[in-house]
Amino acid sequence: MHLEARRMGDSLIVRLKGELDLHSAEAFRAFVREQLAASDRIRNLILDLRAVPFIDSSGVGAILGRYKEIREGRAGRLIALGPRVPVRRVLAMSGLLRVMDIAETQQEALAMAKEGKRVP
Amino acid sequence: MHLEARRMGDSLIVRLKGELDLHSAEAFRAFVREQLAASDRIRNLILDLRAVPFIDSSGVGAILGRYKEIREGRAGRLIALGPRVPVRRVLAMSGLLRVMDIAETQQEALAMAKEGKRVP
Amino acid sequence: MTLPEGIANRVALEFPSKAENVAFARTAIAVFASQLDFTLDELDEVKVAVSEAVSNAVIHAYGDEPGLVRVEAAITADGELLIEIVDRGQGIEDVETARQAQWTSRPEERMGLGFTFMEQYMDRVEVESAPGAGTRVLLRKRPAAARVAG
Amino acid sequence: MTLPEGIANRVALEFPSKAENVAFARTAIAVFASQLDFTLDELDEVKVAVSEAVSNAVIHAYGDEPGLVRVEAAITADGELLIEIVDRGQGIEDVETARQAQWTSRPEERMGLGFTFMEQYMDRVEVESAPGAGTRVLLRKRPAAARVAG
Ligand SMILES: Nc1ncnc2c1ncn2[C@@H]1O[C@H](COP(=O)(O)OP(=O)(O)O)[C@@H](O)[C@H]1O
Ligand SMILES: Nc1ncnc2c1ncn2[C@@H]1O[C@H](COP(=O)(O)OP(=O)(O)O)[C@@H](O)[C@H]1O
Repeated sequence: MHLEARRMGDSLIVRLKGELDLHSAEAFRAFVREQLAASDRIRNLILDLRAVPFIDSSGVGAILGRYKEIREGRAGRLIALGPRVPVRRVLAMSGLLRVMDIAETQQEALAMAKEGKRVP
Repeated sequence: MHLEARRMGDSLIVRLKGELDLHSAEAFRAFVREQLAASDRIRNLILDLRAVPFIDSSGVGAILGRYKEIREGRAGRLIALGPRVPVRRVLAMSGLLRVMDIAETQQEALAMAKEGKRVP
Repeated sequence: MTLPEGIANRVALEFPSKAENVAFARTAIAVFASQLDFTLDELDEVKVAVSEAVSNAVIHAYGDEPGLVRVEAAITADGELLIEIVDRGQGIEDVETARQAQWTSRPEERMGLGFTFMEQYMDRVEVESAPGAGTRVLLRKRPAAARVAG
Repeated sequence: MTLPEGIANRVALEFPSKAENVAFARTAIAVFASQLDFTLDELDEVKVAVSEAVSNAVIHAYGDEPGLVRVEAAITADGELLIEIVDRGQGIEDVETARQAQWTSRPEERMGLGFTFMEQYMDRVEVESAPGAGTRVLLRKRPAAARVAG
């Protein structure tokens, strides 16, 4: 799994590339933690999933874990950017869409982050 | 392996989609034979390899077999259209490029076929 | 070698229970499954189900020392895919409870959705498990096109 | 289960010698190999080499009745990929001759380039064969990046 991060205002955008499963979830978890630790100003987390062809329940669990950190520690919001159809189906089945929004473009994701305060 | 054929003048264009190995070579062989049997007017064979991500020596052998049929039965020419880099390397290693030309576009392939008479 | 009656083809995989090997197992089985007339979406479903069952063997079956995981897949003469995931780990005390959605023995880290995903994406899921002896999960699926046609 | 000394990870595949299973074997081993730092081009080379060795077991080892093919792959602690392709078929009388470029026992259908491609694409190729007992091909390769760095 290849991971990249960028800051835009109070949002952290993490771009994932590769399959998100038990093995890569570990790297993802550590990477996001490190990025969040670097700045108190980050409130929202945008996960760019456009280059993720596969996810399973371990991957979903890793995303849920990041949601909890963002929500509890920073009262922020979690947004998924452009998940592909098979990934979207797994996210829907898992119930994660009840706490996470989906944006189709980065612009839309940033606009959603700005709105803020979605209380699930 | 998915196979499609089209006639353009005295050229038969066969489009291959998928990996060309021991297993798919059998289907390829049968398909081309049937197409050639359908018309005596066909002289040249253009193999559209743009959608072939993988080939091995069994695949090369199947192409060489088609070359022999075209060459001996119809004094025609064999042209490969747009092989990807890994496929091109295998074709080069096998020596097949001594009897087969490479075209980058279908137009180029048809022009080569028209020139005719490459004697290896 | 003769294949058992009613079996058209089969393959077996064996590997230590390491997280790195989950991708290996699901991809290998998906390529094998593509010998049947599955759509790309269905192959993706097979991948998810295998990923769940193999991940369970990696996480839950053995302690810290990795153990052996065996995956066998077969295609029946009438076009059904069978996949068996077997470990010789600690087993499951109460299979019925374990299969319930959101039930997990590790609530801190896991979501308890592994069996749920297997059931959503495969036609049938059978689990045999004995504490101390290990777990065997059998997954079955037919291409939907075949179900409609036949 | 403990892995042998010097081995970081390993997997095994077993399947009947059918042409359909060659794609399964090469893809599975390529996914396993991707645990090392191979480039996509190098993974493609591994795929070709495995495809050749497994195709040979399918075509040459057994008669009309399919036999069992076993492929074992390992990653060593110092980052080398080892792949062993084993059959219990008819074996090769004269390995040295068989390995020569364009030598084949089936000149009508085959090009005799299988061993040549394995040698071109892997760092080392070892062949052990005994008539009547079967053939064992060992392929070895390190990522080029590692060779430069180390
Ligand atoms: N192969 C296995 N060996 C031992 N226990 C298992 C195995 N597979 C599943 N389990 C048990 O069943 C529970 C539910 O499994 P599952 O639905 O996949 O959820 P999760 O893996 O998220 O916990 C696990 O938490 C575990 O206690
Ligand atoms: N696994 C095997 N069992 C028996 N004979 C084999 C095996 N592998 C290779 N051979 C012999 O070695 C020859 C050369 O092999 P190779 O270079 O792969 O060419 P090809 O497969 O095109 O014949 C084969 O023609 C065959 O006689």
